[in-house]
Amino acid sequence: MTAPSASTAPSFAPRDNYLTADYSWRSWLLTVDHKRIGILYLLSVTGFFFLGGLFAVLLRLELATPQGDLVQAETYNKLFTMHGLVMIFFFLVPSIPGVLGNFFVPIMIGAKDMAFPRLNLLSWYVYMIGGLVSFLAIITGGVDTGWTFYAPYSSTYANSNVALTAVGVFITGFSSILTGLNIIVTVHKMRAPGMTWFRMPLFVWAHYATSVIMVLGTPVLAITILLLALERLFHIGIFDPKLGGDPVLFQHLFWFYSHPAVYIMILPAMGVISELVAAFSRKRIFGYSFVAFSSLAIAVLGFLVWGHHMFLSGQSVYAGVVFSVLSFLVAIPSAVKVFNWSATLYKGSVQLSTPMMYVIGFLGLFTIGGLTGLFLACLGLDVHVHDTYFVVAHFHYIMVGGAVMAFLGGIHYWWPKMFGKMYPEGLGKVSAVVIFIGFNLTFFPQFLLGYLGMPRRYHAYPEEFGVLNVLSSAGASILGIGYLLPMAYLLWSLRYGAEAEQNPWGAKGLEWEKAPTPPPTFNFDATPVVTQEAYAYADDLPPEESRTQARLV
Amino acid sequence: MSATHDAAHSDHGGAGLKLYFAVFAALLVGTWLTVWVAGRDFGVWNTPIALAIACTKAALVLLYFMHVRWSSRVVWMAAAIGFVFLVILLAFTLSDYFTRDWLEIYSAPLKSR
Amino acid sequence: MSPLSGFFALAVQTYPGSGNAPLFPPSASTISGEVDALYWFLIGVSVFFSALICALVIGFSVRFRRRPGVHATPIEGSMALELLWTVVPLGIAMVIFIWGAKVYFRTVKVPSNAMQIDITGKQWMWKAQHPTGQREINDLHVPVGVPIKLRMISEDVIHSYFIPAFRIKRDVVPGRYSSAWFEATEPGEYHLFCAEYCGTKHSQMIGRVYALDPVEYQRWLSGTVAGETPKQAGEKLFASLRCDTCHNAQSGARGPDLAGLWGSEVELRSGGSVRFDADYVRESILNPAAKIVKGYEPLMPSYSGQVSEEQMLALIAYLESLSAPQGAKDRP
Amino acid sequence: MSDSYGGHGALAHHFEDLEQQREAHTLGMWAFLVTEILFFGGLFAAYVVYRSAYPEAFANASNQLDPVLGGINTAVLIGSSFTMVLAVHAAQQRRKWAIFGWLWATIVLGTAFLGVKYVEYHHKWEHHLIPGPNFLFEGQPGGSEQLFFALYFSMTGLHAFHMVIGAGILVWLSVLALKGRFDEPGRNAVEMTGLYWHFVDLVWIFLFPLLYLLGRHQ
Repeated sequence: MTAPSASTAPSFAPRDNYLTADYSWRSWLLTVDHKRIGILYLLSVTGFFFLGGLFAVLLRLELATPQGDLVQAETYNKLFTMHGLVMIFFFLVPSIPGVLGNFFVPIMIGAKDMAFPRLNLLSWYVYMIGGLVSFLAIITGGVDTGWTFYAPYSSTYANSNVALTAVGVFITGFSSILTGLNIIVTVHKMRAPGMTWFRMPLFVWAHYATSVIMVLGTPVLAITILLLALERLFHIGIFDPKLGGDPVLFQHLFWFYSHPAVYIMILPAMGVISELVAAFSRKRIFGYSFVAFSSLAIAVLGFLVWGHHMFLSGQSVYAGVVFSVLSFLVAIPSAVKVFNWSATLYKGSVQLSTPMMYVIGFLGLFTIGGLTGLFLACLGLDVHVHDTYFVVAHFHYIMVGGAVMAFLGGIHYWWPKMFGKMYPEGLGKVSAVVIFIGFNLTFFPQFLLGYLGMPRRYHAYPEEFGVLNVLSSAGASILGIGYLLPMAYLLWSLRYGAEAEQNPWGAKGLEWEKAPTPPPTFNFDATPVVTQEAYAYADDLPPEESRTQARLV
Repeated sequence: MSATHDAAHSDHGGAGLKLYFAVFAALLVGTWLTVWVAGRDFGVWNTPIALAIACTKAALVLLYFMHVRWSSRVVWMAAAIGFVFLVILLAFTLSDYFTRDWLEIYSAPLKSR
Repeated sequence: MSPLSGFFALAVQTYPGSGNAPLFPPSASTISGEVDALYWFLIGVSVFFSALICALVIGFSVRFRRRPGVHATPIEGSMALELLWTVVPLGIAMVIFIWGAKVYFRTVKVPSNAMQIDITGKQWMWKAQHPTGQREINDLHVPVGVPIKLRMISEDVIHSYFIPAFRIKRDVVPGRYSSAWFEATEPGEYHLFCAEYCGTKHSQMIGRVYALDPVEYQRWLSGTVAGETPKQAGEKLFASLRCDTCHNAQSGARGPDLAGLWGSEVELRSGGSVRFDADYVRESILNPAAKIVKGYEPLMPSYSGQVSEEQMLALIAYLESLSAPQGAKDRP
Repeated sequence: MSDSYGGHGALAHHFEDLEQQREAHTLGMWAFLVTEILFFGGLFAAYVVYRSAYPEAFANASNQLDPVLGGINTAVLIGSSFTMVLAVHAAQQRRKWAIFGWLWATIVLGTAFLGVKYVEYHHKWEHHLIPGPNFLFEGQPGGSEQLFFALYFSMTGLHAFHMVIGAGILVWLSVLALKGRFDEPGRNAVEMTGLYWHFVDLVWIFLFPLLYLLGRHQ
């Protein structure tokens, strides 16, 4: 470890880094290096994404025709259930925190590693074991209850692998808890000297808020899934209406986790967008503290709104009113973030490279996704649009238009730092546009289908919904192709990509300025001392320009 | 530097043992009180009293046995947040169950029309 | 790409319904107009803010694109702007919330002169029971201009009774009655869907709702063979299950006299009280020991397994009629 | 000072000093205990909802439990919490044999608790009170009483499972204590396990009145 201290000059000489430290299988499978664990997560998360994507393609092919003629009803029900389960529990929840969070949170705050490196590796193994059990459940017949497992269908009437899938999801929940726990302790206890809370990048704030949700919400899902498994295996009657059990109680316990879970999926994406907007407009994020606190506000308010999934389920009308007003409040911090990102571009120096295209795509689609959420939080409208394709379109705009776009943007942005190779810019831009077009063609018609009254999870539908479904299926094939492109050229870049400098984007942040590309096993040659504010682009300006700190209106 | 910390931590060591005995005794008294209270009828106050006793016992265990009293502020917050979100889960779930029959969603009762 | 494009060409060609591809559902109930107004208001708000964000983002990205020698002006933030885009969205959100809550209460508060139809959902079909004795499977004939109250229960899993044209939907839960009401305004034939996933044939649990003008409705009523009305069936059951041995008007009867109790609050043996409504009757028939009326002993045996959901609804219709002043309830 | 076991203790490579390491371990343990609070919290929510819906059935069902055994168990568990505190206290003073002694006192009391639980479960087995297809309450199958027992077995079963895990860890710690693991500063495994054990006692402090002492008012 006597490498020359990292001078600002780009160091092309091959240095000892976390990739070249050891090539053996053992060093990868037993690593405690948070960066290698991030790569392990990247591989497994991508695998599950394409498994879930395969189910999605089959769903859209089936729905291209009104009659259910591609697959049986039973198979279709299994397809949409497994699409939901795989995409949510095995891609959206673990992807950004597991890959980018694991890799960059320690570096961004100047730490050598996560607080509990071995727990971090355990988190990946628990994730893979949960994935294996769920994959076993899929192979040996699948599960057809919907990813929501509503009782009493899931507990009494379904005859598919509900218990086995429940165990799989139960195990995977602990992986999420371990990641969350690790990030919380790391952010609290392992910040470098000078790295105060308000000098931390917003990416770390977002992951801190996400980890709080993971730690507080996941256990309630665990106990709900455990009760469901006990009911399936031993018929203890906990949700059985004949004994006085209440299926709505299952929904309360389930959604207590599952709504905050959607914030687990979107908050890290917001963290990525904050980084990218700042880096590609070479400006500090507008209203930094507001964006930081809105992450925490979303985390807390996110736990008070789950009842908007149950307005029509027999939940009391007055509880519905309370959940509705709180659901409108939780929308405000998200709006604040979008306005602040847009304001950051004002008077910036915007570079439209691939990550920035994903950011612009995110801002548009997340805004539409967020606003359509207001339709569902509004009691009067939810009566009509609940459980229709309007809901399906809403959460796909947030999850696919938001979280997946941000994930791809983040992967492209940090690819040089993670692997020391640049991705091909031209192909990057093309695939971003293809994904944007394919996405909108797939999901915008579903808003219309939703208000027309086409219910969710329908294997066959009336003729008049046919044309919109054909459009949606056409879009899905474009989107499918769009996702294959980055997979291809990113793998290609690992071998043939241009060598990356230490700071190809000229961005601020410890991971760009202090850590070499790709970083050594302990991230820094010497523990960095932080003296600048976050996103201190102003410090690089010639003296006279940096003095004109304009405070708007 | 760490050695001094351990000493500081256990400087109440001498007092600690007496303190632990006191807390232990208090918990046993609390258990007896719980059983005694359950045997008598306080009408609508039964559950609140039982919960109050259980909470004080829990607080004793938390503060003294689990050293929260001498822990850093962030540990205080962690302990508090766990119970706050448990209360949120209970409160909002019960807000549904307790207000289910407020609204006469059936045709209004005959006598009041 | 050729197989995929071929497939879609085939799909669009062979698909007969491509002729009438509506983009907006028919509006056929008193509430559908208000729900649509709320919908268009929200569409307006969404289009405005989406356009605003797109304009800002694309405009700034182009206007302030990176040019050599031009540096970004450091801007910390602005409290005024932050307040603006917190308070304004909050205000709009509250307007939407209040308007939505008002419309919601209109869909929940049932007018007292509504005609009640009992709906029983079971895995993969809807059974409707009219007060005048008609029974229907998957379909529903309703008169235009008359408020219809649906009392619904499921025999197995959670279903959801959804008529898009009337903009009403309500989950049908096993073990509890749920209720929805509507008043048809446009005669016609509309879709009926099950909106809560309920198993293999969830997408087959659909039907037709026929809104008929009064003349047409009378012709339908007389045209269909009417079985016994729920009230008559309930009366027979009340006798055959020997409920009257305990529940009668004589003093010292082992069970409370059930006439005149409907809708009132009943004191319980364990303290507290409960409203004497369909849910309480159903619970007391299936699980008598749960809530016992003050002054009576838990003698009643459980009838669970002996009374089907339709019979339960008939008993409830009978008990409801016991409490009505004579003749008030017997309306088509 | 590098740590030969590769486990906790002495200065792990990525921490600056023992103090930071101990603070990190404590906060990590508390974050885990928050997940436990909410893990049991889901069951408490189900309990509160069903008890408020069926007060009489829950009172009748609760009367099947023996409060004396429950009371004894509570005292035993509080005792084990006390011996655990003494074990942690001994660990801070790095007195090997004291640690070993108090750990085993805790293990014995914990096993006693599980023994009493086994007796109670066996009693339920004999009286057909195990929630499931052949559940009978006063000869009647199924009724809201089964909900009480479903919750009783879920809550006390989950609690007992946590006790078994805890006892296992305590045995492992006592072995480490004999090997001199806790003779140097910076070893806080005993203290962390203490936090876990006190939490399990905390859960029982709430379980006892809620499950055993219903409807006992004369």
